[in-house]
Amino acid sequence: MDGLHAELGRTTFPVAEHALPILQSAAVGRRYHRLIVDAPGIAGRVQPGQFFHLLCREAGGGEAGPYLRRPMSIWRAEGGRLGFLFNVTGRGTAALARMRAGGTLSAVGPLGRGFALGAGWRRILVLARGVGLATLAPLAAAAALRNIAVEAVLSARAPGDLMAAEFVGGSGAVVHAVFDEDGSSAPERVEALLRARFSQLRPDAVFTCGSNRLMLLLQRLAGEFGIPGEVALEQQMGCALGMCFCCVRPIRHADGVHDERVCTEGPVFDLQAALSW
Amino acid sequence: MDGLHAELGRTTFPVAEHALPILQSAAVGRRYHRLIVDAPGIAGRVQPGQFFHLLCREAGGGEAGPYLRRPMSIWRAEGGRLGFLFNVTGRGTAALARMRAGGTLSAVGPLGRGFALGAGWRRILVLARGVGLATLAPLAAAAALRNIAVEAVLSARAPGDLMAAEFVGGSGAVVHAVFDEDGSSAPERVEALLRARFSQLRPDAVFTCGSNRLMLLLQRLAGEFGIPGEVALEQQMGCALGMCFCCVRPIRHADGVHDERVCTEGPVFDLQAALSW
Amino acid sequence: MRVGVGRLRLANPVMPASGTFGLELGQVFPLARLGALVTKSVTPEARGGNPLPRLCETSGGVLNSIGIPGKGLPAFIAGALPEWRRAAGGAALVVSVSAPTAAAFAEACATLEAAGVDAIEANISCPNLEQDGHAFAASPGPAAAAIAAMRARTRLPLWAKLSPNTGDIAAVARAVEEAGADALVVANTILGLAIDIEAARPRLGAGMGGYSGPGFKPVALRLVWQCAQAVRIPIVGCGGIATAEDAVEFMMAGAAAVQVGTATFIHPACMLDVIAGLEAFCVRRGFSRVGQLTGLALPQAELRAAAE
Amino acid sequence: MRVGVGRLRLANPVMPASGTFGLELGQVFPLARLGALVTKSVTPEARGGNPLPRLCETSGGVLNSIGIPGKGLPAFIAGALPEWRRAAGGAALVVSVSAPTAAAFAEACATLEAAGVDAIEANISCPNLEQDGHAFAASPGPAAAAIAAMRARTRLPLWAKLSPNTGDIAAVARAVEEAGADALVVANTILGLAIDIEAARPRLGAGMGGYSGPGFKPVALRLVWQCAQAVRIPIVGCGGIATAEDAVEFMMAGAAAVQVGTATFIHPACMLDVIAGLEAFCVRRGFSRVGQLTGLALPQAELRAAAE
Ligand SMILES: Cc1cc2nc3c(=O)[nH]c(=O)nc-3n(C[C@H](O)[C@H](O)[C@H](O)COP(=O)(O)OP(=O)(O)OC[C@H]3O[C@@H](n4cnc5c(N)ncnc54)[C@H](O)[C@@H]3O)c2cc1C
Ligand SMILES: Cc1cc2nc3c(=O)[nH]c(=O)nc-3n(C[C@H](O)[C@H](O)[C@H](O)COP(=O)(O)OP(=O)(O)OC[C@H]3O[C@@H](n4cnc5c(N)ncnc54)[C@H](O)[C@@H]3O)c2cc1C
Ligand SMILES: Cc1cc2nc3c(=O)[nH]c(=O)nc-3n(C[C@H](O)[C@H](O)[C@H](O)COP(=O)(O)O)c2cc1C
Ligand SMILES: Cc1cc2nc3c(=O)[nH]c(=O)nc-3n(C[C@H](O)[C@H](O)[C@H](O)COP(=O)(O)O)c2cc1C
Ligand code: FES
Ligand code: FES
Repeated sequence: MDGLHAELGRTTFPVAEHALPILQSAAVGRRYHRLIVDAPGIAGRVQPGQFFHLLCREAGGGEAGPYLRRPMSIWRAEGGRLGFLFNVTGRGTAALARMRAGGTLSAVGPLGRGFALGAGWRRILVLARGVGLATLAPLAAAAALRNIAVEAVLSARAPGDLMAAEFVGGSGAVVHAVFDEDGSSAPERVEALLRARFSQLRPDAVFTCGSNRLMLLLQRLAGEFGIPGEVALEQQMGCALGMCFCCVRPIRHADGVHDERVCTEGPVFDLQAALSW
Repeated sequence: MDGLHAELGRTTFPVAEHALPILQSAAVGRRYHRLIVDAPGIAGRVQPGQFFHLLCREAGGGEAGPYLRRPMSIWRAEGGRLGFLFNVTGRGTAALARMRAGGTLSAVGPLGRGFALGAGWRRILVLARGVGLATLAPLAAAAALRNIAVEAVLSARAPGDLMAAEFVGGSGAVVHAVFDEDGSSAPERVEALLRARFSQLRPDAVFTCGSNRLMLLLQRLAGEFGIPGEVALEQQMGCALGMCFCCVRPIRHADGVHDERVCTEGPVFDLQAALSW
Repeated sequence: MRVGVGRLRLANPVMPASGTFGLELGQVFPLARLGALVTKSVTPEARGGNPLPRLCETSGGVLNSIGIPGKGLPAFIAGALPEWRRAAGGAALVVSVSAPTAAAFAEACATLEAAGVDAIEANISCPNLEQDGHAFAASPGPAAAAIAAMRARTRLPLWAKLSPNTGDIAAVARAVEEAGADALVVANTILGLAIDIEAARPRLGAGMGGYSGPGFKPVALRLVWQCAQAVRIPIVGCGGIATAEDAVEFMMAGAAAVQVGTATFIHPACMLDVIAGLEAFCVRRGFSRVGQLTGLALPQAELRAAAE
Repeated sequence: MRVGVGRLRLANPVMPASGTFGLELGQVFPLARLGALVTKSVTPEARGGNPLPRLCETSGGVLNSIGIPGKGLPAFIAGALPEWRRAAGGAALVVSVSAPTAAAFAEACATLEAAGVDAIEANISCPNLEQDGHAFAASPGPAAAAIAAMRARTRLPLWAKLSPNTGDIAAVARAVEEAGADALVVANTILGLAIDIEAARPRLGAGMGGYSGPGFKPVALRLVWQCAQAVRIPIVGCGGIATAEDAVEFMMAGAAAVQVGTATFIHPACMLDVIAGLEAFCVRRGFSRVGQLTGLALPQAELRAAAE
């Protein structure tokens, strides 16, 4: 991720509606899909954890699709290209999955506050459930560029749903996979695994996305070990620009719990500040 | 038109919403477009002058298009195929023109009352303006099958817009072309042409579609010569089934002028009963 | 799939909306498969209808201003009614009436009862000549007066079709319930407008028109929900229904049955799909009677269920 | 492209709709290119907002029930107002206020006048605590009372934002004109509902919500048309506007300016396209001032023009 530290304010109008040529549209495993779009001049200035707000119909008004856009994390941002990796769950993602190379994706962004990598860090640990790894993949890439070692615990239903390669990319991250199928993703077993990795790896920070249960577990263990962390949250969005207040989540502060906008104050929040959802 | 005399009542439910595979979608000249669809079992039982009500988006909900259907005359009905030939004028016809071979056209029909060819007729004359010839083309085909000679006066802006071949098809009809460009379509010149053809050909009946001005002219001349005739009228439609009363036109009857539904009492009306629009 | 709308038993809860249906649809499927047939509104006297264009589309549906053209009630009874009865078969036959005064409404009901129909739907969304042309259904008083006058002249099931063009539909609903209506039909079209910007004039010949179709659905569903919380008589939901899922929404909002209008213009057989889809939904979700859907999403659903 | 909305001069007739806009849009384009900036409704006291989900889409637009969360007027004036003034540049700054009583509305106006803003938009579609929670704008009396109270406390241009949830918008419009409003904003969202049929409950956390977007447009346009024929004060049209053609429709129906709401969620820079498209339309059709479009499609357009 070349532009990791690009400031949001570097261009005067950092956010725009982009009409991006679709280079690749392909199913990934049984339930996932990836879209790769051409985005020179954009891919280089996005931060890991940021997202785009995607129109789920052809920009020209062609394909029928839902009215609102859908928020989607940046999964790849390399070589002037952006990639999105998503679970096909409803009308919007189904319409996105129907888009074809040669078509155009309308994407508003880059949006939101991404992950922060501290100066001098050497090791991070990442915990993702399901497609939550899409959001964390650029963090692994950025860490690799800064010679920060990445270990990932990826949880999935079954090996066929894991997408370890989709996470690792060129980052060289070490992956520990756990599955529902063989029981290795059970809370107590993941806790044991994490405790072991914490003790051995001594990560400078931890990051998570994709599961409330895993977030609560990580919150507890990171608190216990005194390790800072961040979590990427999801919430349904309207404007994705901070204007409509429909994407709020309660966030813990020194002076109490406040509603904050996932699109603007997030989607990345301090791990200990997030509340269960 | 194999099924010319198929009765509307032959099947218990003669009208249906058909999902018809698109075999051909091609521009015709500068402003027109044709769609050929596979319709075995339907093409054989339609009458010249009948129409279908076309959904201007892919049946599966794919392409975005206008909400209401668009009425379109049957232009071809041969060999288990139906053809539509239309002027691309607005949102609906533009969406139809974007449909591609391999896709599906949703067509409700066949609808309306078509043209009638009298027993024992030998010669008919057809007068069409612009794409009005699409509506009259199946009449020429049906006449040819019954050894009725067809002469056509086709009026168009310029030779490039004429589509004489689109009209004639395999009917062997004789075409007199008149154009705005060279002034040959001027009312007085068309009147002179028609008077000459009436005197020489002595048609058993006349038919027209596509122009109010030409309809009035034909009405006057056919009245003068005592020749029966029919005209196919157009009107904006909602249901196309006779239920919404939005497609009415005033029609002359012995007991005065009444509103009649173009979709149900028409689209073909007695030439002398039609009023100027 | 049997449901009751008050005293009237229907083989299924799906029927056409007045003015968007005619026996011509019998060219497409056997009309007796519907829960009921509903006629275009019949007026006491013959009427010509409004200037053209009478229909135009918008992004979310259509606007219409047809104007209830027709030959009048006597001609309807003599000419059309026998055919309607034949087409209905086992389905209920509901005749929609529209009239300019409460007295004329009442008279029409008496005439229809004598002629023999299964229920009367009173289209009180039409202009009231005694109220400066305001629709009867625009306020509780005139709405109730019209229904009371009708009630006095007929013992047939009497359905009051309400209008969205009112500030407080719950008050109108309560007033017509009080006045003796057996059921509510919610709702008629909401007033809308579209302008042809090249011609700088309304796209309908009559100016404003009634808005119907998918874009109207959220409003109609809300009206059903408000009425269901205001009255005890059954509600027939109407407005933008095109699919079985839409019908389930209306039933969960409190409707005992539903009417399908504009959607038939797009898919002429869609009412059959709605019937089949409702049945499939009930099977999948384990409801033994489709009537169990009625009111499921209402805030008091639990209270109500507990009270029964 | 200059227009006047009463005394207030705008560089162009396009502005955002309250609650669908924030300074965050300045990340996308220079906000000073708008005719005016309009804030999210500010309430006298801090408020939390409604339960989630607060927004859901329907086939023709969205339903929202956000609940006007915010830090309250004093915090707005101290914290946000200076930023808003800076962002506005040459554009007018319109502050939308919402309050539970007429007195609280009036107090807020006085406070805002002291703080310095260009105009006040009174969101009288919110619940009136003195009227059992009915919206002020639901009937002429409470609407006029609120506007009169505000008028007594401010000389700023005072815009009354009307609600579609009333039986007779023309009566409300006349009442607030009489009470001293300088302009009308027509309209706020219309009440709607959507139900999650799997969960058998409303899709919005709060139950019903306000319907906006393209599916609401025909209704909003009709409301503008009705108000334009009822009052002489200028009207700001709002409801489903997404394109320049939509804006032309609203102006021809009688609006002097327009607000764009939900469309910004889909195309964040669409207000700029509306401005450019309006200009192009005027050029193509030979209008030297965009204000010439106002009321062009009204029935009395000729009479009015003759009278001037
Ligand atoms: C910042 C952010 C980043 C995301 N990144 C990814 C990603 O990289 N890969 C991925 O698979 N998913 C991601 N999601 C979730 C993704 O946005 C939803 O799966 C998607 O919106 C579902 O839309 P739908 O129409 O297919 O489903 P439906 O369930 O039909 O959607 C209905 C409505 O709910 C909203 N919604 C439903 N689920 C979610 C959700 N989990 N989060 C937010 N809104 C939701 C939709 O946007 C829509 O408005 C992200 C969400 C957020 C907020
Ligand atoms: C029975 C019948 C047969 C027809 N056959 C043909 C044909 O074979 N070839 C052909 O080119 N055209 C034919 N037309 C006209 C064709 O239906 C219109 O050109 C078409 O509906 C225009 O739709 P649009 O969305 O492109 O135009 P728009 O102008 O955007 O349409 C707006 C609305 O007006 C209606 N409308 C506009 N013009 C007409 C019209 N002339 N007749 C009816 N409705 C209209 C549309 O259906 C739509 O509801 C026929 C019309 C009828 C009634
Ligand atoms: C073309 C048309 C004609 C209508 N005529 C009548 C009518 O005569 N009487 C009546 O009560 N409602 C009439 N309606 C209203 C419908 O019955 C129905 O209430 C409304 O269209 C909403 O339902 P929908 O969205 O399913 O169409 C008409 C609607 C349309 C579109
Ligand atoms: C998410 C959302 C929040 C809104 N908040 C307010 C508000 O605070 N005050 C107000 O007067 N109107 C509010 N509105 C209404 C809009 O200002 C506007 O009147 C309405 O959405 C219709 O316009 P549109 O269809 O262009 O969105 C809100 C609308 C939406 C969609
Ligand atoms: S989505 Fe509108 S504020 Fe976050
Ligand atoms: S289009 Fe409905 S009656 Fe002819």
